[in-house]
Amino acid sequence: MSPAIVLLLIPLLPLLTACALTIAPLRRIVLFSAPLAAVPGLVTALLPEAGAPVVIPWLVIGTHLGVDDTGRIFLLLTALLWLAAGLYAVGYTKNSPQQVRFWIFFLLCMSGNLGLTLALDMISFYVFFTLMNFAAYGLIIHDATPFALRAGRIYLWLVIIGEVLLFAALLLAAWITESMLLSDVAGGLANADAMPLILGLLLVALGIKMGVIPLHFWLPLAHPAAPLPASAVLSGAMIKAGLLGLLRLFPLGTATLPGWSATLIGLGLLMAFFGILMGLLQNQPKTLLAYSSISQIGFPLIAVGLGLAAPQQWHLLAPVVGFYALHHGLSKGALFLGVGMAGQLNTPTLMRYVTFGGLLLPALTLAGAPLTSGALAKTGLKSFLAQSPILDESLLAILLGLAAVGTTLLMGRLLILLWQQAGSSTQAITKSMWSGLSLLFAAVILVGIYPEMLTSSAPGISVKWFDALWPVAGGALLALLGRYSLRNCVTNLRVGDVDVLLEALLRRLGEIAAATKLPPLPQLPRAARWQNLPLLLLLRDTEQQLRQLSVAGVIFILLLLALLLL
Amino acid sequence: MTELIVQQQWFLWMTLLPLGAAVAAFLAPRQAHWIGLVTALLLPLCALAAIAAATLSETQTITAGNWPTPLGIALRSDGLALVMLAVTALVGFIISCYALGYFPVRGHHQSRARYFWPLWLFLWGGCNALFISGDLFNLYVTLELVTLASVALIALEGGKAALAAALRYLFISLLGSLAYLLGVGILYGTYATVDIILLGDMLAATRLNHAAMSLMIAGLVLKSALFPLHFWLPQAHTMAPAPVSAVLSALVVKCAYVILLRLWFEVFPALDTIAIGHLLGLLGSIAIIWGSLMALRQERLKLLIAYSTVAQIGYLFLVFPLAHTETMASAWIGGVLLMMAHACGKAAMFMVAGTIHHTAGSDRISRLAGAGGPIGVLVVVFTLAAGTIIGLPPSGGFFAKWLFINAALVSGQWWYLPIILSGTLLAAAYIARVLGWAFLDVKRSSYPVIPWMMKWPPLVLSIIALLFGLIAYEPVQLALSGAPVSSPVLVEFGP
Amino acid sequence: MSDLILPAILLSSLLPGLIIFTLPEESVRLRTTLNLGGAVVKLLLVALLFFHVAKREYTELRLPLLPDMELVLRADALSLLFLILSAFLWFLTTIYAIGYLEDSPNRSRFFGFFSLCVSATTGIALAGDMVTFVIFYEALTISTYPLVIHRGTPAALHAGRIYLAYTLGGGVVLFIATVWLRAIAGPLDFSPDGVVASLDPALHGSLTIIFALLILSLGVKAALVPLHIWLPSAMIAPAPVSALLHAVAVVKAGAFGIIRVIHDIFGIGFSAELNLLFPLALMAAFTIIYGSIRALSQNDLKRRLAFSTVSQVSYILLGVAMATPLATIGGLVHLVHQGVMKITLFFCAGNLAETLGIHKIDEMDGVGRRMPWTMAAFTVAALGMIGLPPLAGFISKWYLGLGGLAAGQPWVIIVLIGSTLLNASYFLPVLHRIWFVPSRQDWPSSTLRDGRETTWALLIPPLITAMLVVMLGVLAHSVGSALYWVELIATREYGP
Amino acid sequence: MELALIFDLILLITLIALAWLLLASSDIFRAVVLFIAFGLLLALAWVRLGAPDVALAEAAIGAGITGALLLVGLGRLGSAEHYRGTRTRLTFLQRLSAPVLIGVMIPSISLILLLELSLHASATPGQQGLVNVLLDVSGTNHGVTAVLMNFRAWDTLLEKGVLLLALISIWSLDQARPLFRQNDISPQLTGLARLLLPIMIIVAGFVLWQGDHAPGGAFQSGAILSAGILLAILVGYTLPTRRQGLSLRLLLAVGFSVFLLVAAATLLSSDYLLKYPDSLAGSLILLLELVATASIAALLAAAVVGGHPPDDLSKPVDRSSAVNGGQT
Amino acid sequence: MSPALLYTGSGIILFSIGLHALLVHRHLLRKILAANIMGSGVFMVFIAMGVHGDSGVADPVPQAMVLTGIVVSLCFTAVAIVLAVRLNKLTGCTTLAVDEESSID
Repeated sequence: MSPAIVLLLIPLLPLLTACALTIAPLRRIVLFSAPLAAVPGLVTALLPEAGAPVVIPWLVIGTHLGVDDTGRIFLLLTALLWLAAGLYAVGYTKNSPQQVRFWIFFLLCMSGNLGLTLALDMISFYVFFTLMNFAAYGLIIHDATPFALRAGRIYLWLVIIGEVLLFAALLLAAWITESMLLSDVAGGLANADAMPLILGLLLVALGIKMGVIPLHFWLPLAHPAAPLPASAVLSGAMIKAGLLGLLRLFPLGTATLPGWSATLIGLGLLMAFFGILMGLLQNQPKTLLAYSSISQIGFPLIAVGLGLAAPQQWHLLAPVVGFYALHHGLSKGALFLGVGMAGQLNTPTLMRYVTFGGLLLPALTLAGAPLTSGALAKTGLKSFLAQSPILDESLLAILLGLAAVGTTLLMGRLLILLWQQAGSSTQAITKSMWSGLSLLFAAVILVGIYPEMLTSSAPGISVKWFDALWPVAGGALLALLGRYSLRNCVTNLRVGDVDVLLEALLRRLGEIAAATKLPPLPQLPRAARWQNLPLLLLLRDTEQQLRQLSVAGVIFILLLLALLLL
Repeated sequence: MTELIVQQQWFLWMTLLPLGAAVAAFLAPRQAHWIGLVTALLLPLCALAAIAAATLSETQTITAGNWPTPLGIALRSDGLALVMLAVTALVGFIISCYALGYFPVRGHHQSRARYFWPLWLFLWGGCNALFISGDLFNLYVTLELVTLASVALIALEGGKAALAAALRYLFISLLGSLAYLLGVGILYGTYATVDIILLGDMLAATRLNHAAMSLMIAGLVLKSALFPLHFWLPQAHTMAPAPVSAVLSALVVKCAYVILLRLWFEVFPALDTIAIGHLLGLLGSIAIIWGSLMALRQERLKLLIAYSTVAQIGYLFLVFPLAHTETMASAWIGGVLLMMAHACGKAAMFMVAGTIHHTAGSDRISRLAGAGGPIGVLVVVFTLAAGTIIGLPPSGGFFAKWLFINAALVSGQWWYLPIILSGTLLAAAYIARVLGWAFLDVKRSSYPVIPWMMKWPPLVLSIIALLFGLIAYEPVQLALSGAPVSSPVLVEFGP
Repeated sequence: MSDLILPAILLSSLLPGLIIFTLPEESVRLRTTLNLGGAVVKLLLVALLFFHVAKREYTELRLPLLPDMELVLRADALSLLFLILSAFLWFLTTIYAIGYLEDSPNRSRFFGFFSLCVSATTGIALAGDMVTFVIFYEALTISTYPLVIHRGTPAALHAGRIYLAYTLGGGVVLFIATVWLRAIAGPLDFSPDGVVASLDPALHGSLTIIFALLILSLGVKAALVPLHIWLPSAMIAPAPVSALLHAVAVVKAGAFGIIRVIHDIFGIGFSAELNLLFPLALMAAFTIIYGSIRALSQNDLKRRLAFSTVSQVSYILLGVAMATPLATIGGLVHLVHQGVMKITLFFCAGNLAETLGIHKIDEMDGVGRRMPWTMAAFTVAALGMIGLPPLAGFISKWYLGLGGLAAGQPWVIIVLIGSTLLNASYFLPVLHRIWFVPSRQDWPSSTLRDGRETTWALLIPPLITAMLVVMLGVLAHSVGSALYWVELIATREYGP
Repeated sequence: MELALIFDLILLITLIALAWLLLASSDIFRAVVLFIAFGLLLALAWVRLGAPDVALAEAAIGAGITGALLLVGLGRLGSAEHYRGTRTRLTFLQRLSAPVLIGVMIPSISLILLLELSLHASATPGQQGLVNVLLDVSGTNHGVTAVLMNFRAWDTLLEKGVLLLALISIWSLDQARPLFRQNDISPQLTGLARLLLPIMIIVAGFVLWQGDHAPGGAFQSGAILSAGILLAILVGYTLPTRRQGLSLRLLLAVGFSVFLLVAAATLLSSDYLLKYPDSLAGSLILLLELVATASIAALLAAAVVGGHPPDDLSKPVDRSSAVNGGQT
Repeated sequence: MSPALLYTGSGIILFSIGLHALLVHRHLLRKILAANIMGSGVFMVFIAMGVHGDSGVADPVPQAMVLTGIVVSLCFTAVAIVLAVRLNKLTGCTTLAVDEESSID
């Protein structure tokens, strides 16, 4: 097998599986084995020598695929998460009436997400990005509840806007750099006049995916609306697609852009705290998790911002960002699946306690407790804070610590909510669901303990215990102290935020569109039909007179006279 | 073989043959249709031979009895004559085939069939004699031959309306040809010859000549039904039996026009005719609009087609104002081309109308509703033929209009453009009206049986009409040989 | 031999058409054989021609029409692009139409005119000079009219009148402009450098007017706003006609004509020199946006598609008017891509109408369950229309965007973005209805033996074209794809 | 000279007055009679103009046969101006047309023409010189006959065609009906006819023969003969039914047919239409004149009778009323 | 004023009178008469213009033409009369019906 075919197989296998689903006789077998479509990706990510770049010139307008260092870590995350979510989904959708439809979208989305990590040129990046985004719509509205439909609508709008802006950005980038390769963009953009425009477009387009404020509002709508396995990948893997885009397209390591750096750091901080605050106000575990995602994505954004300020250090910072993505993705995926699981454990059995115990692990990881990958990631990030063009290093460190406190609090509230709502679902738990959850738990532990095994690019950072511990401990303490208020805090805060405003705007736009329907032309009354036009009637009468020989004679003679005289 | 072709004066045979056949058909009425068909088969062959002979030999003019021209009658096989002979042969052949189906040999229309053939053959011979004639008085005789045969053919339908139309046509023709003859008389009195070529050489721009020309033009304008003297045409063409309508619209109207062309370009070029040209152009323009508008509001198919002829005649008269020095050939060829194209198209249309009248009992356009089956074929024929009337490419009408517009542009007479264009659009409108009815979704229980001969020959003709532009090169080249015009056909703006 | 290919291609649809006219209604088998036989023969001939042209063996046929005027048939790369499109889509549409019109009246008439229509389109593709182009262009106008009014309802007749009024009005203007141009510039053979560039500068005023007349008249068929009125009303025609009308024949003929005028009569450089292209680009841009906005408010599926066509066809013009190699590539490739996508959409709309009697968008709820394959094809095509990668529509937009940048007119990107957003907002709700909204009514279940959603003849063509939509995008850079071919054309036009 | 001019003036004024009178007269019968008189006077004018051939033809054809035709027609039509249904109100244009015609336009046209003609000083010699030169080879000794039968024989051939065509047209329109009621025939008339008929035949023959060197010829002779035939019909002669078929048609067509045959033969032999071989010219012309006379006589008579003979092809009609004439 | 011119002028006048009558009168026979008078006028112009000078030798060519013309107009007269009779038999009219259009179908 040539490397090209191997690489193509990663996104193609889910696609082919989806196609196979449309063939009725194959459906049973395919449904069962569908999660395995992510396996080639996982294998490629784990084999260090696999995934050398290939060029496939005939595909679309020249396709470059390959697994580089950044790509490998994202591929690992993506494949792992989709595999786990897929396994979970096998059980989750077992008796669903729309099972096939779900799986088709699930697989399409998987294909897009996996392919995205492999893309080394703009077009294929855009192709897979689009595939993923649109397929996700099918997942979000899968349950067809009004809430899901609304979430889907808003999601779709933002996706389309993101698509066209990305399209514009890529177009400009391709025009300026005269290359389709993503690796050329960063260098090519450095000195271009249009760079601010392109970066702005990219930030908006990718920011939508990442939930950058103020484009975040679809996240708390869409993530809860989707079925659980879908939420897991949405929050764990797909949200990282935007991050990957930033890493691929921003002139990281080539240009010093203090302004952009400041913007990104500021945004990152804002997201980190905003997510926590909003999350604390939720009473739905999935919504809470979605806000947590917004909060968590703030950190890599800060890292990117730091990278823009210090290009010379980017080669050190990049693995940290990747590792952060991996860590968050796995933990968030595990939490989402666990949320589903917890909801189904309706009796306080041993299983329930084990599960909650297990859930504590990703929760702590997210909070950045020592010994977890979270601590590794955050420590890695903190070592670069000195590069920030705004705010002092120490202040930033404190802010990060405060964020960790908040995260811990948030996790606390999550667990409390889960405990309260346990048993709300009646769906049976199958083995495959357990296997999916276990896979993620295992991965979370493994990444924390032995990052080098999973990814060659894991940062070799030694965690300072105190730095990692105080926020978690503080947070846990706070949670314990305030568990009453955490249990009963305001829950009716409007879920989305910007979307309310936006929907009103859209409705108005719709009215305008409807108004463009011009009124139909008035129909002529029957009497005014063309046959009865005065002119034609006159013609008819005149014609009848012309037919009189005497009249005709006059005309003849008149003509003769005219001819004679002319 | 070549010798044989060159040696015979085929274009003369083309007049003798139908005349002889007419006598034979008169003598043997039971065999009339066979005689007619054989003649119709032979004449296109003769036409081909005549064209071949003409291209091979130099001489284009001979005189009857080989008497020198002031005395003898010049008979010409120049381009115009040959082209008209050929078109007449083609259209005549198709019409003959059609008539075979239209006038059944047995049945109660027997007596009509019996007289149709000799009359039609006389008409054919008369047309051919007219086209080759190079002598003004001989033109008068041939024109009268054609007219008389037409009158009888119109009256053949036998109804009172047909008789009235025939009678009206007769009077109009008399008026026209007497005016023409008066002009000929004055010319003969002045120059002692009626030979076209001699006259063309001798004629000076005197007032008397102008008067003679006016009389002749007025007479011929009346006979070729230019607005506002078109009043007789719709009735005459509508009341006649279908093959006759076809003949009248396709050929007979053209006879007077051919004489006009010969007069304008060959006899009177010395005269100052610009003002008259503009007058004719003006009338032609009105005819285009008027005829089209009238066609638009007709309820009967045949009347619609007849008014369409009125409009098309209007186009023919645009030749006269458009034929300036540099655009002479453009306009002239345009006129000739339009004559040919219109002959084919209009004949096919009238045959369709006749078939519908024949089978449905009426040619009201509304009777076409839900046309399908065999009627559908008729609609197709109609549509194809209408292409040339509208001036759609690749019909001859298209190229004729091309040449007219070209001439109008180059000679700076912009005002003819909107006329030609609106004529085109109006034509499309009235044709579309017919098609609209034909396409109307009405369920029919049964369709009439249409004789073979009434279905396919018109189809052939309509296809020829539509594709005429593609084969127009040879006819145009032929027409240009010995033509009174020699400037380039497609003119460009001078430097 | 190669001289005969060109007329043979024309005759391969003309002759069957003429024979079909004469067939009685009952002889289904013979008619079908003729139809498909003609289509297959044409495809084969076109393929043969393709190899000739690919080897840069251009064939030409000249037939004298008048002294100094010739009918010129010539196969160059551009004509082949259009030719392949029309031959292939005709083949599919024929199959589709056979299925669609099963047991309906007046089929001989329909297929006769259908074949004439395609012959005319073929002629437009092969026209080697302006005169020939005009000839076939007008022939197309008139041969399409009977198809538009085929249903014979008063509404259809009304639409036919509108169609005829617009297109013939455009036709006569085209006619005049051509005659005028011929009188100024002499023979009008299409040539890569144009034929008027070398004329006396004193004539530039006239040339500008002629250019405007040509663009306006051709713009009627290309549905440039405000000359587009006929197009949405012509959707009353049977689905195969709409399909061909919107995808290949009429609309494309106009666009193709504009391409010919700009590239091969005036020449890109000269057009740009006279500042003729910018207004055209503006008109095209306006049409793109306007058509999309109008499409938003249509509830009739075919009407919405029609307005979509109004919008999409102007992409082609926009690309051509940018006058840069990349934009030209974008415009030309959209000629093909839009054709394939739009024909798929119309096929699917026809399937809905024919099988379930659905005409309105609000009747389409959940129809994806009843007709999954048809709707899958619809979805692919609609997404392609929006311009989602890697479907065909994306390729066009990508090159258009690049071309706009190359031309120094970045506003094009805004137009593209706006149009994409609008496209999405009138297509995505439809897709949503199809797949995610539960059906409100019970459709008659399939009467076919194996429970297929509809007959093969109706199903296969949209599936093939939908596949093509994907392939044209995914395999855009492969040898023989539309993009590949268009790049060859652009190289010829602009030099390597 | 003076006297001649005065005579001419009187003649012309009479002619014009007659024309005006006959056209304006309220009684159509009177108009027809006046028309016959007009024709005879016109013949006189032709003589004055040095055209005795035309004079003869005018008298025989213009006045004679046309007169007969008109009278027969009048008998069948009636003289009143009948309208079907109500008379439509005249439109403004119509009411205006007559006075405009009379008062303004026709006079002005006449005036213009007269003016142009009077200004035109004719100096062109006619073709009489040429005709006289070529008379020797024409096969006849009379100029007009030479022109008719040789120099412009093509015209004459076509004109014979017109004549035959007219008859076919008439036959296609109507079936023959009796000229007058059978019982109107008086014995006196029968006697007169018996006396006149042979004379007419002789006169006709003479006129025909004379045409070779003096005014006269086929037309004139044929017209006289046809008058004879009509006379015979008037007194009740009928053509036997068995002669009403092919033989009658042959008789009617023979003149034109022979002319055509001669034309074809000359075209075949000499490549020129109607170029008679020098040696045969005289006899050929004689032959043509003979058959033409026969045909013309029959044609003119049949035209006056006005309709085709009853035959098995058409609807059966009352046999006894079917009268047709033609004997030589 | 030469006799030839006199006759020519008279011919024109006869032509005009005939023309007028042809157009103004309604009775078909009158129209036929009028046409004949017109014809006579034309023939007179023909012959009179052929008389050149005072030689008195008439040109035979116009004479022959006029002879032909007379026969042709006779033919028209004959056909016209039969047509008129036939029309009269069908409609009872001796004029051309004005309102033909209403009779059409």
